Amino acid sequence: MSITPAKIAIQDVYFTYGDGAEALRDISLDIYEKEIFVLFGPSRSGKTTLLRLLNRLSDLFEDATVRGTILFDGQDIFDYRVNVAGLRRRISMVFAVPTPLPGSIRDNLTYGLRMAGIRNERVLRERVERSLQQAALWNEVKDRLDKSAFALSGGQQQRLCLARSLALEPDVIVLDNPTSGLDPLSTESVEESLQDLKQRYTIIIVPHSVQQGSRIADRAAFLLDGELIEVGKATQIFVEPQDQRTEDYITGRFG
Amino acid sequence: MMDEQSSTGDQSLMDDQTPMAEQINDNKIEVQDFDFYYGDFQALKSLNISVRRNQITALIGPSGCGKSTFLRAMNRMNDTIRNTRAEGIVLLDSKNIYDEDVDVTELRQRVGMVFQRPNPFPQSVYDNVAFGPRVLGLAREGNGLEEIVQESLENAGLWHEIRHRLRDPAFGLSPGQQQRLCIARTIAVRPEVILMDEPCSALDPVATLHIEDLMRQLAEQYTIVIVTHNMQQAARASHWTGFFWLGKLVEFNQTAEIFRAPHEKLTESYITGRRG
Amino acid sequence: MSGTPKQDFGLFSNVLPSTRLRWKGRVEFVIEYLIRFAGLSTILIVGLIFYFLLREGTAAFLDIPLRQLFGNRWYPIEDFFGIWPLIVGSILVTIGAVIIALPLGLTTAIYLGEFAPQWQREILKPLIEVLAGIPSIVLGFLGWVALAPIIQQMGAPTGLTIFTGSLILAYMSLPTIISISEDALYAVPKGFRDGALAIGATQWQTTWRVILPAARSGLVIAVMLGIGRAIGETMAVMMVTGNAANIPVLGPDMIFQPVRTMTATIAAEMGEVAQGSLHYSVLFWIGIVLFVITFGINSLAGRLMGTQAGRRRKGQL
Amino acid sequence: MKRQQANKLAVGIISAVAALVVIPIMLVIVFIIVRGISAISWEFLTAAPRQGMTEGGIMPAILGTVILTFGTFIACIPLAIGAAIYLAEYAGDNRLTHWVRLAIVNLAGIPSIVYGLFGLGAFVLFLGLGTSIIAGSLTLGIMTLPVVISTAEEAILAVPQRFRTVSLSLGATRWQTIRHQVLPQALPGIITGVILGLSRAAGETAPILFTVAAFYLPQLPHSMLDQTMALPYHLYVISTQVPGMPLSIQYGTALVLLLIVLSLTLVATIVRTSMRRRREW
Repeated sequence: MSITPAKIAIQDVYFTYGDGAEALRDISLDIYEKEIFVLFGPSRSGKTTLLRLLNRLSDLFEDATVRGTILFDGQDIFDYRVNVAGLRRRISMVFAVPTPLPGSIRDNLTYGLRMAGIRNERVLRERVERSLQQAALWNEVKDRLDKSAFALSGGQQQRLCLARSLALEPDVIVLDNPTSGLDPLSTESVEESLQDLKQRYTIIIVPHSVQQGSRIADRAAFLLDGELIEVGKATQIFVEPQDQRTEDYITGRFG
Repeated sequence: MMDEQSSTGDQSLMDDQTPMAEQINDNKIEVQDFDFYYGDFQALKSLNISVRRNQITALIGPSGCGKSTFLRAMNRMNDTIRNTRAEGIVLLDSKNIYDEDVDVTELRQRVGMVFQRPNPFPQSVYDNVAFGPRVLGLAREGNGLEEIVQESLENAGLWHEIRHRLRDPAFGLSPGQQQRLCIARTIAVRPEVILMDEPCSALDPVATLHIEDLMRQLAEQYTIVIVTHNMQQAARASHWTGFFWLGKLVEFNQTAEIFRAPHEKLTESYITGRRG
Repeated sequence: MSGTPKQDFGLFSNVLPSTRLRWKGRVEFVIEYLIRFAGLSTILIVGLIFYFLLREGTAAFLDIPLRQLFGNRWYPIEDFFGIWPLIVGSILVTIGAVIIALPLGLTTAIYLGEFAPQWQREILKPLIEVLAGIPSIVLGFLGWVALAPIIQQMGAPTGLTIFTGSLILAYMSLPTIISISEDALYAVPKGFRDGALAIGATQWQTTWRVILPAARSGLVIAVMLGIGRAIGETMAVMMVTGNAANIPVLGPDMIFQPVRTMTATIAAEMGEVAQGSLHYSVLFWIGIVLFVITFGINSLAGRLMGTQAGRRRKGQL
Repeated sequence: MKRQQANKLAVGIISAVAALVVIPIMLVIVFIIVRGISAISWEFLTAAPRQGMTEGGIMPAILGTVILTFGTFIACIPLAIGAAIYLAEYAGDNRLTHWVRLAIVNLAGIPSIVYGLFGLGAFVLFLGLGTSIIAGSLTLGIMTLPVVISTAEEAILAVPQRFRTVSLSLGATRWQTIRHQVLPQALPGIITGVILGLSRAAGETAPILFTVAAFYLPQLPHSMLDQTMALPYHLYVISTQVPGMPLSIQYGTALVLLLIVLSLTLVATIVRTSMRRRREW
């Protein structure tokens, strides 16, 4: 049994949308520091909802109700005293579609920092360079930092979004199907970056496919219709799953 | 004598051609050097592919590789998208569907389509299925229409579930039923080919199996082309498989062959999950 | 286990020094408060409008018997304040306008939404916006100097008739009808269109049998708002309908008789009455009637819209 | 094939009807330009009317309309933009929002003459502003609210949700997100809405009849509490109230009014298309 305290501990979480649809039912799982944790399952199984709960982007869903606890470094993120903006800087998210903000590459990278009140040019410059290097993008864009972020290719845009999250120096990076809009070659480069980032960050990811999940995961959890079916080491869950439904899904009986 | 000789000569000539002729006949759709553009972006690059009659052809590949675009090129549904351009030849029973004199509505009657998301009309179950026969003038109320509706629903494996709910709105059905209703709607106009664009991606496991069974039955009468992102589905439910990658057809072969011993490295790494 | 929450919420706290953070938080609080106020003020304004109409118009209501107020004789100089002829005038002109505008507007919307090639759409849509932009006084002026003589030449006793007013009003309400119907057609899910076309339906069959029924409620809204627009129109109507406060005789040539609408009456007579007089307050009373009528039409349309709007409201924080 | 012919016939009829809508619009504009152009001269545009308005120019009316339009802008903008932001970003899906929307639909539907009555009752009499530029501007401003609110709200909603989500996910607060992402991107649409609203206001007659417009005032206003002439009302006066008015002056006035209003519409369209072209998403 692992005694390492969980980086994120999800305990008995239920999530219901405003229209009454129950998206998550009784989810409990732990995510440890500096691992790649893969959440997979068919569409509408609740993966994205769960991701968005972690940094409370789920607050955007009107009238939705959450029950249960999510502890981040031992602190309840739903506590009323929590500074949500601060939480989102610690648990940073990369989305399914590359989403540069309008503006230059530099603007994109410094946006989060500027909104946090950091104006110091030197700090901003350092963060820009470091995050771009971590996302393996520095060499490609260092001469055009002031050009529009939309001029980058799809794969570069997605790595820019990754770098933008890294610039905040978060603890956890949450990626929601980050390669869905990318061609196979860009997908490979994003996957490679993830392996490097694992050294410094906790990574939670919804993969594009079961295959992608099995390629990158340390540990994984299978969700189906808002329920946690199985969670465990990747070597186990993708090779000899305990639950028939997991096996059906992995072997492509449905989905 | 002369007559006999000449006729045997003809006969032998015929014999030589027979295999060829059979093979040509075997192809319901033949695509030759087909390119497709969205504006400046080339989505399909010099495709050559043959779709066998009364068989199920699956098209697989990562998203954005052009398989859906190709599917929509075969009944010219892409015509409805602005700023697109097709080059090359798509022969349906040896007739190029991109010829000037082709009546697109007739083409789409012959080459039906089932979409990714079930898209029944906001009308009753009955009206949905009857829509095609009505607009095409195939049958009228009291003159064969009811029979067509029933037969189509039966063929879509839906009749027993909903025969008492024909007047209910189609939106009341489950997603899986809606998708089978869309299939019934398509086969109600007696098409020759059915194109299916990821028909199961919005469905649960049970509904998925239902549709796959249905496809196998339908293949006796129809030629089916299905786009799927689910390789196992392709392996289970198709006779032929084409693998697309970045707008190109990398490999096309019997399904068993593709999954057992792909010729191309790319295909292999995709179906074993190392890429994509 | 680290289940117990720590007191230290520095973990999620802002990077800003705490005083600056507090100041920033307060500014945001004030801004958000002002924004909310702006939103809610719209309700307040509607209320105020109604209040001030009532304030000036109640005298009429109190001093004149209701029966006479809705009587059919409008002759203020002799203290006959029956607004029935004015209501009839408004209704007739509006009905005429709808009869003309409805087929024109819906058909144009269908053309724009389903059939027009891109280049035509790019010309037609701005042109219809231009029509929406032409001030009503300019159209009224044209009706007065150009259209009315033509209608008189066609054999009407005068050129200033119900028909003249309806024609002008129809074109004035066209932009409303066209743009809202076009939105309604556009909102029909693409899947319906694809589904029909993929079966082999022609473009017209697709439009007629699938898209129009699916867009029905939006089209109804378009028509209602068009009616609302027509019934409230003032200047153009005042200039071209002849301003005769009588109820037209039913008959085939009815549309070539002059009438006077409620709006025109207010506009024409308010300048000549003494403030506080009975006549003055009756004019406000007409305003109340107009307000109530349009309020009814628009609330109904608004309710229909509300049921539709749910889908669109996804773009929110 | 029969249904192909039916299709062709339907398309033919529909196109013909569409033409029936469009051609008169062009005719109207061409007609006014042709008849009015001869009246336009330097004097016509810069001089005050003389001889009971049958001679001279229309300068006070032009200037009055410009002033009123500007006043409308001031009166309308803060409230309209605030309300648009409220609806697009803050309003929940609840009863209150429902009422706000209903109020806006109704504001849009209230006849302009009723706005005139309201202005008379509220601003001219109750607030004691008298028939004045300020009363007229307030009336026009309130009348313009719904147009600007609706277009601005639409512009704000048109900003893709993903930019908001991304901004929030990077630790920006709600107002920071609106201020730094949403508003800059919605600005072209908002400007378009504002200009469109103002062009309507500039052409309106009924709301200014009793709140500001002067029948004949051959001088310029001195303060916000003065009356002023305005083009739309002037056109009404000279075409129906003044006997023996030369037609060319009437057409000339109509043309000037039309040009002012349509050029505003044109500016709005240009802003929209050019900004749309520059938009990156």
